[in-house]
Amino acid sequence: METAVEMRGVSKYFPGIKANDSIQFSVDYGMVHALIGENGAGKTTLMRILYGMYQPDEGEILIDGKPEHYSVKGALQMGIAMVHQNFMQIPGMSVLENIILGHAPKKNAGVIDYKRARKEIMQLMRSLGMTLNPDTIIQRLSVGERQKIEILKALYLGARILILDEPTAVLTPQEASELFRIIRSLRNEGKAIIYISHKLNEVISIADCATVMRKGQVVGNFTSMKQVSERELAAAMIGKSDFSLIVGNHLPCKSDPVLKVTDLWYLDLKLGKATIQNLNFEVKRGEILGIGGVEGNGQQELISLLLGTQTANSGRINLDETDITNFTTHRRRETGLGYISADRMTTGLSLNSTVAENIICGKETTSSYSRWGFLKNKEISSVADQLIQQFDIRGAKCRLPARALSGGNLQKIVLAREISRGPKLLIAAHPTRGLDIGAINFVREQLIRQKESGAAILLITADLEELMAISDRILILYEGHFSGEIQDVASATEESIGLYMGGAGQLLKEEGDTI
Amino acid sequence: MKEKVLSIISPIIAIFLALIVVGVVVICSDQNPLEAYAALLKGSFGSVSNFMSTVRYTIPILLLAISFSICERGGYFNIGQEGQMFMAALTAVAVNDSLRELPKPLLLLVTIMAGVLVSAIISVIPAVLKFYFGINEAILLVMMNYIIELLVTYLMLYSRLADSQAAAMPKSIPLSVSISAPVLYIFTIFIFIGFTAVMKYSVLGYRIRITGKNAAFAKACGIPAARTFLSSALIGGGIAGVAGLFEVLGIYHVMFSNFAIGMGFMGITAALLGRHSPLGMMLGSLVLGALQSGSVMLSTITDVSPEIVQVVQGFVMFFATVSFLYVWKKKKSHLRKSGRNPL
Amino acid sequence: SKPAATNETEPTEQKQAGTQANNSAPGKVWKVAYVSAYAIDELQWLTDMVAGLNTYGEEHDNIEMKIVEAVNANEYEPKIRALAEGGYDIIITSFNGHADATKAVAKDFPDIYFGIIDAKIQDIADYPNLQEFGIDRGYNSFLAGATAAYMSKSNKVAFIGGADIEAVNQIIAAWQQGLQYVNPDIEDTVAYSDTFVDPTIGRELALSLLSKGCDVIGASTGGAEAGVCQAIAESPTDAYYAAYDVHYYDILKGRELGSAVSYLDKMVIMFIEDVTAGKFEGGILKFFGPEMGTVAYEFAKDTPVPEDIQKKVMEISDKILNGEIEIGLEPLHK
Amino acid sequence: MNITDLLTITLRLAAPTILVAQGGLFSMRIDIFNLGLEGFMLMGCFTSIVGAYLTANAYLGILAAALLGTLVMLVYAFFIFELHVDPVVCAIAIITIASGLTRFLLVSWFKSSGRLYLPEGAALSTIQIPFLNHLPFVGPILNNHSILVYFALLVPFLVYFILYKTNFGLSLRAVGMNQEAAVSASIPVKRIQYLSMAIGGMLCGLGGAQLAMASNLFNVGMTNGRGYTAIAALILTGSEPIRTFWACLVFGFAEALVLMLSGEGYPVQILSMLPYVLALMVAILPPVVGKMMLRIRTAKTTGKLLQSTVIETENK
Ligand SMILES: Nc1ncnc2c1ncn2[C@@H]1O[C@H](COP(=O)(O)OP(=O)(O)OP(=O)(O)O)[C@@H](O)[C@H]1O
Ligand SMILES: Nc1ncnc2c1ncn2[C@@H]1O[C@H](COP(=O)(O)OP(=O)(O)OP(=O)(O)O)[C@@H](O)[C@H]1O
Ligand SMILES: [Mg+2]
Ligand SMILES: [Mg+2]
Repeated sequence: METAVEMRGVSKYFPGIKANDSIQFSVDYGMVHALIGENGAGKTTLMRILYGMYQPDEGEILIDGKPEHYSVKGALQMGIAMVHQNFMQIPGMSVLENIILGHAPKKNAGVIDYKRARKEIMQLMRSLGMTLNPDTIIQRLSVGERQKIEILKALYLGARILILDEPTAVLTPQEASELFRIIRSLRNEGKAIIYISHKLNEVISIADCATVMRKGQVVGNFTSMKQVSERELAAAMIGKSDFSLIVGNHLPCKSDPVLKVTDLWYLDLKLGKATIQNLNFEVKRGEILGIGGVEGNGQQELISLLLGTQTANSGRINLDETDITNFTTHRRRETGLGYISADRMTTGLSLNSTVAENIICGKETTSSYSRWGFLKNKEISSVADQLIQQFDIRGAKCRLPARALSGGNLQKIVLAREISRGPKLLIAAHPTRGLDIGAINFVREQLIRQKESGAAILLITADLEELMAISDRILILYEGHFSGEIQDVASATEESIGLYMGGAGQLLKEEGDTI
Repeated sequence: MKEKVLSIISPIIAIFLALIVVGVVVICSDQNPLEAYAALLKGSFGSVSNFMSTVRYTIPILLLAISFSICERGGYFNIGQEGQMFMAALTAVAVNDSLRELPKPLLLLVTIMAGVLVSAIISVIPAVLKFYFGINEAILLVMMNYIIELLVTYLMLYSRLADSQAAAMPKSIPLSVSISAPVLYIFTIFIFIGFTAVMKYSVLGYRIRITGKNAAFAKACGIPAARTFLSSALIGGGIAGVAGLFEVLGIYHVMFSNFAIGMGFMGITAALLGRHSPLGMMLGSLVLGALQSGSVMLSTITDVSPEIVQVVQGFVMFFATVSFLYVWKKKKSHLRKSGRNPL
Repeated sequence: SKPAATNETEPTEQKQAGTQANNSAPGKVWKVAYVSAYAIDELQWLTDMVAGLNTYGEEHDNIEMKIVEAVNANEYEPKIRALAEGGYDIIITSFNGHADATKAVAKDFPDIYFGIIDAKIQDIADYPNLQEFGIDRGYNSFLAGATAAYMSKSNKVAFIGGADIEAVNQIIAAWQQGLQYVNPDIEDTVAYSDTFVDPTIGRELALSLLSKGCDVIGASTGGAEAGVCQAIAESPTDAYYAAYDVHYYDILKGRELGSAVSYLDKMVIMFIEDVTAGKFEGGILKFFGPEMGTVAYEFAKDTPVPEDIQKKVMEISDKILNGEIEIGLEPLHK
Repeated sequence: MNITDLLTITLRLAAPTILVAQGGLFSMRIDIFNLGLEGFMLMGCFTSIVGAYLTANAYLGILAAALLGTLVMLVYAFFIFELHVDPVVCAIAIITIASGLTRFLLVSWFKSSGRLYLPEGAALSTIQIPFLNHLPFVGPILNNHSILVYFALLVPFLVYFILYKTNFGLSLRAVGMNQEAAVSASIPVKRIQYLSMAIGGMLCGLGGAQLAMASNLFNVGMTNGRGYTAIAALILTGSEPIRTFWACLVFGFAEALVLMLSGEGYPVQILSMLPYVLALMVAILPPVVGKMMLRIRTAKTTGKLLQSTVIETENK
């Protein structure tokens, strides 16, 4: 097969670090080539070099066998396109505008030929089996749809070499498999696809070959994925041979409830329907209750109601004997609520504030951090330092802005803050999203340790594997109500949960309670 | 590396550019630019009394910078300071007039408190509208400034508070209480220290910072975001009011219908020059204060025409912006090394 | 002249006597400063006045003239004080905005002669080195009103004031009385432009007044006057302009009736000459009326006013001067 | 009061503000809060008159204003983009300089303090469009204006077209909304920024020219706050060209109304509040009323909605 890209001895230095260290990397047309490695291994950097955003400090790049020097513009002209880790989109613009941005078809005098653009895009969408109104504003789309727009953007430019940087990190399984379908069809068209992901099962199922990076170097190559197991990939990544993801003990729990939700209703007036319908459930002391389901079935609303940022239309919420239904967020948290936010970049952390500021947030009035309305800066620093150590938050210093940390370490700050409060109930929303396997294990370990020390944990996630790995009991949310409950997690299958997630719960039950 | 050289060279170029442009302008008017520069310097720092005059100009600017900065950090773009100053002063005049019988110290206290209260309220109304209804506060504040200015002119002409002797310049009846200069200085220092302490070391300052940077995060963490946001607007407005009261009670002992006009800009400029760091803001206010007292000298002891004074002021402001930025950048680049640079 | 002040003045007078001995020495150069309360170029009369003062300074070797603007409240006192400290012998300030600052500086510098234009200082007697100049705003405005009333065919006239302030309202008062004196049935409108710098407003205001049928418009509104003049000059029907302080021959081309002028430079020069001649009188308000030659009503050089009407206006002038007509200070309406 | 007169005055008063607001829009849209419109406008006033005065040709004066506006705005852009000066502080400095420099140059170039009149030959003439005379009502309002007024009526639509129909406009909006995304779409960000600022500068210059040419003179401070009005219109409408246009017309209308009423004995200061009170109303009422309505609707529909959904779920 023809070689699309060859990177020879490419190095890139950043202040204090060699992000890429004489990398050899080549990709063929008609292949999905996975690039894997821990957080901070240098994958994104390498791809940014390939995309022309960074210039390599050493080495050369051959595109279609010819050495090239180029910027982003040059890369796009040569047919290299990149879908970034965080979307490079303009939320206020329409799908169409986002796609043609920078490369609009023009009539005379720079006037955009919208008709042609629309036709081309519709055609492209059809060929990929997508149905989307090109005039929808990006803001209104779901994350999965936005991801597809990114790919459309790349294809619209006629990309032959497509870089996907963690495209599934924020996708639901359904959305992910939709994406895979598209990726496969692109590969079959003969495009070269570079695929970065931390989800090893995905890598095995989609990729044809893989390159492994660690600490800026290439440490391994898999030329075929046929016989490779997740365990092997993980081992190559972290350089240890005995590695696996942590799994919980799934013990059914008989203790008294910490969280008790009764008859909870929430109406979304804009949608004109109830997004939470008559929810009743309990989370017990020492239990991880997993709430699964396709995203957008009421998870976000449920979190808001529990956290108190929105008010329920009816129903009660009790936290450890206290009725917190009418409490403010502040009081709920004082009563013993902890929250690991689904969106660590906006609601989980303040990226422009320092690490210490992030760690004490919400606890600033407690006597250990302040007196007479003034902060005890020394104590705060020492507590923060201690937590940084305890949670192994790499690269963090008290007075450093949180922005400087990588995603995995940012999540550790969130954990440190929430766990150090000693919450009675910990709501963990998508706690391992976008993390590498090392970090995932760390988070899981912390959650299990919390549960063992007697906290109740409400795990809300769209990741089936995770849900089944650490939950002791599972509820599936479907259109605002529970479509199924799984008591015995150890013997549940992905298929059965998948059916519940599709709203087929009743059907299953009638067939005679197979679970 | 190239970036770095550029960032050092560009402000120097800008300074020279400013000096040359001002020089050319001054030469065009048949004056000696060196003489003009000397006068500016002498007028601001040349003698004790000139320095005191610099201090006198610095005080309101510093207070306004503090006011702007508190609001800005809380996420409230307070460009309504002129209106707040006017309302504080107006209230002071009104209260002073209607409670004239009170013993002087008590009257002074009541006057100040009433003024501060009203300016704080004036500032918090747009904040409420912003927080609960998502209305852009800048537009509200600008419009309120205009309305208040007109209202003040009207009252300084036709109300009980108008000076019946006024012929050309609408102004109020004289105030019966006043603040002496030393008290004024001490209070300003007090406010400055208080501001530094609150912003750096207090729980409130912490909450204001967090809410201003990321209100959604603050809410999710249980910080009472509404209360924090509104208190930053309230405090900022109150301090703007103090600036107005100091001018009226401490300097003029009467309220002119235009006394606050243009001062809001000065405060904002000082805050931006100092990048919201207390010391930086102090320096920024001092530069602007010096520029004002320097220009008094410029227009009285040199032959530079009044038209030129304004030009020089404008260009020096340019010059100050760039050079300050340079200092700030140098300080910041230490931090940047460890920070993430988006692209 | 004020017996109450004599007690206080005595010690100062002695000092003054001392300085005056020096002053009257031949070759003594007097440093004179005029402090303007408004931006000089915003108001044409002020520009003219300053030009007059500068010419005076150039023509007299013993006078060194300095013009300073102190427009904002926060520069009133600092600038006046800086001048006093800078060795000026005579400092003239202007209007009530400067009043407090001038009093404060005058108190601290008893050797310097201070003058202030029209500032309504109540306790002037306490300041023996300060003289206030009062301006007569009634005489010439009354005549302007009378002329307008004679010339109006539609019986509708209007006046545009720069701001609703006393200084302007006194002018309006006299204008209205002049109108009434000639034609009690005349309909007069008062409008304020609320700006002294915006000719666009002046122009549009005048256009709307013209379209309401006014055919004579008077205006005292600084830079906005030029806009008023243009509206009148362009008017397809006959319309006239009653000017204040300035003539607009170029724009109006025969549509200016005349101008009610105040020669403030003459007033200041008189004061300076009094001081240099050792005839300074402090602690008093000195009133400058038509008899002093500082206010006048001048017909335009290309005035459309017929001879007989001009004569009638001059008769009215005589009546005012000999006290037959008294002019009130309050506008009849606004 | 004569409605035709009122609307004619509205149009004339609004025209310069419209141009300046559309000019400012080009800064706002690339995320530069341009507080300095007042200064740019004043320079436009000055340059147009000086240009026309020196060349005895109004059109050359207008051209000069457009060029200078462009040039100064580019300098401003250079300070912001290259020297990283704060746009607000820089704008305040520009306003100060504009006001001082125009005063100063009048004296040193023309020995004339405060104002400069155009000689008759250099004045900008108004245009008679005969066919408009036949239109009832709108005819007299639209007829007999200077070319710049017609231009001002056209510009918002032109700007709309540029912004939403051309590639440049698309790039410009992208740069303003998300620079990182623009870079990654290989948009030449710097070029777009400078080009956009230049167009804005040109329009501000033209706005100034219209203001000064309408009165055939330059007068110190003659912009009299119109630059700030333009900013208010921009903020009020989220810098949307057509809506900004309407906002400027509304401001112009309020100002015209004040003028028409000011001969009727109302206190000026109170009357002059009208435009600002109006703007406040426009800014405050819709969101507040909207939210109130939502509240009321919520209260009304909650019960119904709950009921219907309960039945629905039970049916399942
Ligand atoms: N803009 C930058 N400036 C300085 N150093 C950087 C920059 N970007 C990346 N680095 C350094 O390069 C290293 C590699 O980062 P990179 O983003 O390529 O990791 P990665 O493999 O993509 O991680 P992940 O899988 O989490 O996305 C990091 O450890 C970091 O120290
Ligand atoms: N500009 C920078 N200067 C110095 N270090 C940086 C810079 N940018 C990133 N880093 C460091 O690089 C590391 C990885 O950064 P990167 O942006 O690649 O995160 P990431 O790999 O995407 O993390 P995750 O996969 O967990 O989201 C972090 O530890 C961070 O401290
Ligand atoms: Mg990465
Ligand atoms: Mg990452």
